[in-house]
Amino acid sequence: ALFAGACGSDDSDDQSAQEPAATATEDGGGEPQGDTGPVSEFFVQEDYDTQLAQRDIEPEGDPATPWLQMIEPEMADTSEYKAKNASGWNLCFSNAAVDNPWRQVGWNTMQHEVKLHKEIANFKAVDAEASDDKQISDIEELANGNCDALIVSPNTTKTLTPAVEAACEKVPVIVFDRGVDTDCPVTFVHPIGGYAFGVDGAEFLKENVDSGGKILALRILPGVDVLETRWSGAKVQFDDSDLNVVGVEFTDGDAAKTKSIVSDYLQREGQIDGVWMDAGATAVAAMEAFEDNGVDIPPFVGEDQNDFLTKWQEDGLNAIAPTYSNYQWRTAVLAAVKILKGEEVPKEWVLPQPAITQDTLADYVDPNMPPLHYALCGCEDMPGYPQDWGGK
Amino acid sequence: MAPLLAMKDIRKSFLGVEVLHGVSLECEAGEIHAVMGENGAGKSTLMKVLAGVYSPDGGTIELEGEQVSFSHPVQAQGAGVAIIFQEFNLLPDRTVAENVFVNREPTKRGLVDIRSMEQHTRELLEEVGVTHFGPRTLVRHLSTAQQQIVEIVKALSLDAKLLVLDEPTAALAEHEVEVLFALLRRLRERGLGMVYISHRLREIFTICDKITVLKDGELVGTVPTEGTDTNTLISMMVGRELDGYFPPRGTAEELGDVRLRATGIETSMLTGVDIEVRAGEIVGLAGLQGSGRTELARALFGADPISAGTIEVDGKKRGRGPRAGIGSGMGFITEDRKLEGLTLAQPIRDNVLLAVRSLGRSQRKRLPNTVSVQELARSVELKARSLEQEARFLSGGNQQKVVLAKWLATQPGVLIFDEPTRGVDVGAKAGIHDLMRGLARDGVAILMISSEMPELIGLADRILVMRNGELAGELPAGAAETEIMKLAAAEDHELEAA
Amino acid sequence: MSVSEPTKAAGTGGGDAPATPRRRSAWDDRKEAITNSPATPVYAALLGVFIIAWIVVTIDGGTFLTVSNIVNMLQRSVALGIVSAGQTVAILAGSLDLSVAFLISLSSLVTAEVMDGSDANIVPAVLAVLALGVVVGLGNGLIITKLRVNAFIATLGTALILQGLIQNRYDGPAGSIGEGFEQLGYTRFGIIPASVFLLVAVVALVYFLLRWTRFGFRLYAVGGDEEVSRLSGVRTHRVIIAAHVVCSVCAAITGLFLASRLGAGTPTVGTDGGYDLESIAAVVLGGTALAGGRGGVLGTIGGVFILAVLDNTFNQLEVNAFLKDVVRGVIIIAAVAVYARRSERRA
Amino acid sequence: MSATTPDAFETPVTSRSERVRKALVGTAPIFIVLFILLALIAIENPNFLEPPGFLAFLKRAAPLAILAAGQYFVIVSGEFDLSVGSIVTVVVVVAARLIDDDPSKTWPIIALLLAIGATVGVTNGLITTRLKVPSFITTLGMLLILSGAVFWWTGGAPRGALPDNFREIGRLGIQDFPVLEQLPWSVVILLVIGIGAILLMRASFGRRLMAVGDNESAARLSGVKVENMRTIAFVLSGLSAAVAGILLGGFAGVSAQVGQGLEFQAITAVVLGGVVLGGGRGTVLAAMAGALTLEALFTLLNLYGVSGALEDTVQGIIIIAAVAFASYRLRGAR
Ligand SMILES: Nc1ncnc2c1ncn2[C@@H]1O[C@H](COP(=O)(O)OP(=O)(O)OP(=O)(O)O)[C@@H](O)[C@H]1O
Ligand SMILES: Nc1ncnc2c1ncn2[C@@H]1O[C@H](COP(=O)(O)OP(=O)(O)OP(=O)(O)O)[C@@H](O)[C@H]1O
Ligand SMILES: [Mg+2]
Ligand SMILES: [Mg+2]
Repeated sequence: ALFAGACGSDDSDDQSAQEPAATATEDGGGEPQGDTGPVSEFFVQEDYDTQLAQRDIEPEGDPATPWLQMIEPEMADTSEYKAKNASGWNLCFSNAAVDNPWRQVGWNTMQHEVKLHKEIANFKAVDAEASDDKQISDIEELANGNCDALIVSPNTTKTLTPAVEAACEKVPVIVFDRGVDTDCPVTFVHPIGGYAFGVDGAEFLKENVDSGGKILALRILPGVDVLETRWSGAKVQFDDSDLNVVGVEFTDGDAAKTKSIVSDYLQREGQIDGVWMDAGATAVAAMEAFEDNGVDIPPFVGEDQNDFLTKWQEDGLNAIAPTYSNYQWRTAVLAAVKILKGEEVPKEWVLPQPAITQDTLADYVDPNMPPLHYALCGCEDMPGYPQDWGGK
Repeated sequence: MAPLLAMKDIRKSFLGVEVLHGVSLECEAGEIHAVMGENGAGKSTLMKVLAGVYSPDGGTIELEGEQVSFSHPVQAQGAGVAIIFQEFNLLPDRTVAENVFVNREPTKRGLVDIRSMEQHTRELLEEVGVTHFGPRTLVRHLSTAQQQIVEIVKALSLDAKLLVLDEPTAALAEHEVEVLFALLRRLRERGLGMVYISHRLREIFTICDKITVLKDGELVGTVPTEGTDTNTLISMMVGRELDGYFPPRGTAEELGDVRLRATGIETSMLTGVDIEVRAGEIVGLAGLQGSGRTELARALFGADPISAGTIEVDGKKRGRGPRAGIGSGMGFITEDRKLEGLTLAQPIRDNVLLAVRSLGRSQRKRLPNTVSVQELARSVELKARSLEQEARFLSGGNQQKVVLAKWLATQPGVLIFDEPTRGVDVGAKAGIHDLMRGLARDGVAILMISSEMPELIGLADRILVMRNGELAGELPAGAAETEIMKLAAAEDHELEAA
Repeated sequence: MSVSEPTKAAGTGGGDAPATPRRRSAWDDRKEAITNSPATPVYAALLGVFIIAWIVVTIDGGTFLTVSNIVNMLQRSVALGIVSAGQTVAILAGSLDLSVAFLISLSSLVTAEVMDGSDANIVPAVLAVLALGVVVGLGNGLIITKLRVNAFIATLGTALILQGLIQNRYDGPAGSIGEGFEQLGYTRFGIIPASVFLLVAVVALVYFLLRWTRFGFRLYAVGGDEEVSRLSGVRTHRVIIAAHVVCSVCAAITGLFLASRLGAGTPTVGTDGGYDLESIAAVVLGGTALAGGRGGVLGTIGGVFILAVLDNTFNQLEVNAFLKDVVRGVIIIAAVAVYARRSERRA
Repeated sequence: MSATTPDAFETPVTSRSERVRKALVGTAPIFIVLFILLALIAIENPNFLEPPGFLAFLKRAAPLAILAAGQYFVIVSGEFDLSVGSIVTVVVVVAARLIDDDPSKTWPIIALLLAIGATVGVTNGLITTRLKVPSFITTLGMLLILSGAVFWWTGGAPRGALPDNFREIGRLGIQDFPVLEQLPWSVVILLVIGIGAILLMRASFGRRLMAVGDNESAARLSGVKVENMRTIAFVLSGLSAAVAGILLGGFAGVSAQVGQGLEFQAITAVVLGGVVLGGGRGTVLAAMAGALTLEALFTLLNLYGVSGALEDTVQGIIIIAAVAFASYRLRGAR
């Protein structure tokens, strides 16, 4: 989207996200209230409940290899997909894009995982460059090609569904990260999910920010389900809290813009007592905005991106890093291998999704890894680590 | 019955300068009516008024007794008046057929009927005897002469009652002219009325029935071709003391050494031109439209590359390109100041300084530091509110003076003027003439292209005449207009005869 | 007589006429039409790219010249092909349209919302989208001609306005399309995807507009020289406005198609595809002069196919998506440089 | 004044003041708009009037203003530069990867970054002027090439990090500066570049560049090296993009989106300043004022809490209106 950014500072707020900012400023903050507008169209109560429950369930499997763990798996037989020959497999992968650090780390890990499996003769990956239409064509092309199994990381849940359904007819399909509106894939690999992510952060702020405290919520962009669920989850928490959400803004994941927005709020509100983010990519930029305005950094919700963790540790901040387990990129490959071997896999492979807290911070932060590395890559044991991940 | 066309004391002025002071013209059906006069006499303007390109400031136009007034050429076409403008009016990237029928594409069941369009065009082309390009030829691939034919065919396709041709033969060779004439005669048989503008006397006598002469926007008179001879005609056109005053010529001892010497200049439009201009003299360059004067000027100045020949300034061979030309002390006042002379949106100051500023350090060395923009402006008698005024707000004459000042700023040794007073009113003309002579006195060598006979005769120390890209001959100061005309318009076989 | 002999004053021209006088036949005309067509070099280039791609992919052990692969390339060309066809018209008029990407997104949303999952609403949906196209096109055209705003700025402005409206109303995929309409995006007649026929239909229509209607002839005239056209009585403003309407309608149709493909409308489908600059690139790659007046829709489609072949090849070779952009950039510049030299030679 | 400079022809104060007056008249409209917007912001947010508040605004606007200045040179010479956004991205990403948090590398790499900007400019210029490719296409292609190349190199997203001494340039400033408390470096750089650009445009170079954009053939016949002038304009644009990139990288750190769409914002800003696409008209001061106006507009809409979406709509309408107004004035003048 060469042109998408062409259009000035597009805080692409939708009305629902905007109202609070307005109302909140009118009644000058102060008394506790947390109305953040109508419930998002993406909110599904039962998913919300399951995810919150799953946070407390002990995942099956060896904690040493979290990418193989699974929560409440209902195993499905896959013998029908068992490959004729024990090796020489063609594994195919339709990737939405490699346009952010999280995906870059994951994609890197995935390629290393593939190398670990001699059975996979060749691994054909196609990048859709974040275009739904292109990914649909890619999936068609791959499904009609000679793939033994097809891994899909959909660009958009709703719009990729038809293409994936079509592909299911031809090859065993493994979906991970964002989902699709169909259960035709053999397995759908994903961490607990967005609600849990959002709630982890919101709960942290509820505990660490005094009642009536002003919360600024920063989101990347609207319309992506994994992100929408994070916000709508947090929203539920905020709504029945006495925190005062003074604004919900979209940053497009652009650091400069994030920084500008935070400064604007600091000027407008005088102070911000807590920041919730639906992704940690621009967390550091947001923190800097506080520093540059000569204000202490309040309780902060980030993600397991290394620069955030490092800053957290060095400056001794009060923060939390919910995660969206990056090692799911490994799991997708592993699932494919199991399927082609005819071993059974869970219909829905739910991975653990730990939130990094003050206590566990030390285990995850690693000054030798690059700032944009993700702590939950699950790649530490792989050959080529850390150099291949840009570490020292 | 009423004549086909009757224009009654038409007036028209541009930017305050009146160029038509009440001109009348009548043309019967089945007659070829010549309109003659020097450059700037107002011929084209009169025709543009007729065609609805300009609306007249006064006067009336009647077609077959009906009073008409056109605000757009298309209305004129509708009324049966077709005009072939002096400047070509074609779309280079379109085919011949598309150009002929632009905006009048024939349709069948709502669709453009290319077949009939091309068929019709082909017929017309054959009618005028064209065999070497067809309806689908791109106009950009045609020579000027061929484009001329397309223009005529376009006019024919309008099956007009009145056809106006403004210097149609300017760019045509003799045999092409014959074809054209045959065609015009045929049209006359058909009862078409035609207004025919040309500088070529012989053509007029071969084909025209009546002749109307204009001078400085005034009607001199209309005479039948029979019983009129060349001399009467020329005296009608020129027959007045040459613009009154011209500055006294240079004397022999004022002549310095040769400052500009060109030998064997060849370009796509020029063949073997030799030319010499001495310090202190003004050499006039005469010729008809399309004879190649401008090409010569551009070649000398370095604006166009030359395929053969050498150009020396002050004895030194000059490098290629305008910069080298300017560096060696040349200046070029172009034919069209709006397109090639001025940066219209910039202040006078920047226009005046443009050339100096583009000089390299070394080249600037020879400039004394005394001249200021004001002094330059004063020396050319520029009339402007301030030096910060944008050039586009100046009158034609003053714009020309700005261009002049630009070149004076570079302290040139050789100046080439292409139509120095085109579009300049009589008063300003004299000023510019004085200036040119003054420069010559200061030892500048001047080459002056002009289509205005009085100017050439009155100002030039000697006159070179060009024809078809060659030098046709040289005439002494004050040569008679008839001689110049003869040389310029003489057809090849006449020369062989002579 | 031989008018073709270049007279001195005439200088250039006449050069390409045969030396010995002879009557020209209709065949000369046809030959001339072919050599003059700016599309000719494009298809030469396409052929070249195709063959190279074929060789490279085959060496790499992939399959290139298979029906399914070719069909896939066609499939991929549909969306870009339709927008570019429209963009061609705008550019031929000496204008250009930067607002297509957002119009596509908006159209996809309107389609999906009006259709709202039932084929019963196909007709209203299609009508609504076409109407949208007409309105936006009129807007662009009027701003450019009546307000005399440079086309670049005018359409950039419209783009922003559209983007605002979209983001103000939608925060994600919206609406859904009927089963039947989804067929447009997915069914195949034999091996040919239905959408390819849509592309063919649109291109044919535009080609027809340009080649057989008065509008087409005047479009070329205006793009070639607005002043001369005006003097010849062409209503230049109308032509430019009409050109933008055609362009926008094509963009709207692209939105329709993409909706059928995505099963819903999305606010980003247009920009993700980068259809604004991509379409302009395809048009110039197709030999149409950015200045207007020269070129045609066939060339454009050639350009689109060139891009499609590249895409496909890169996919097959699993070339990194970013390297792909590099190559595209180089190819676009190189192609236009070649065309520029070519037209210089012939001028 | 020596004979070797054209200033030998410059004239006394009288018309200097006239020139100044004209410049003011020419740039008046944009400054009025800018002033109104700033006033509105101040009303919404009083501490905008205090030095820190206003400096923060300038600091944020600096990169765009610098881009606008660079873009101005290209536009006034009659061309386009769509590649600046991608240059910014390249600069930030390259800096992050090459410096990779090693302060000692900062200055050499900054030199390299400027070199990159200049090189891209030269390339744009040569392709446009020598190969006769319309600059719209040249720079569009360059945009694809640059953004593609840099992420091909880093594998999709930025790597590495920017050390503090690099960040400072865009982030910090001269501490405890009288009155202002802190004078951001970016504001200093903006001022320097701004003044430099204005002087350059008033000097011989600027006047010739104007002439090129106004009437190419007249300029050529007057001995101006048209091709070189345009190429230099592209170089200036490339350099300013590099500087903007350094500032943006410093301001907010590494980010893949950093340069996205900046080319259109820069062109918009220049046009808002009343500079005419096609060349030959408008002042660099107005162009930079256009950038500030754009930035002020964003800030204001943010303060009003106007939905960011409608923000774009407003922006679109304003741009069209501005240009319509400009071309109306042009016609009116005729
Ligand atoms: N074959 C041609 N192709 C393109 N332009 C031509 C051609 N022949 C003549 N011209 C242009 O037509 C105009 C008239 O030709 P030219 O300049 O040679 O006549 P001239 O002797 O200068 O008379 P005038 O100065 O009255 O035009 C010039 O501008 C010339 O450049
Ligand atoms: N558009 C215009 N603006 C200003 N002055 C003009 C314009 N057109 C013509 N003139 C002036 O009007 C006068 C008559 O011009 P016109 O072209 O009618 O002369 P002409 O008789 O056709 O000369 P030629 O024989 O060179 O064609 C000239 O002084 C010319 O400079
Ligand atoms: Mg005339
Ligand atoms: Mg001439």
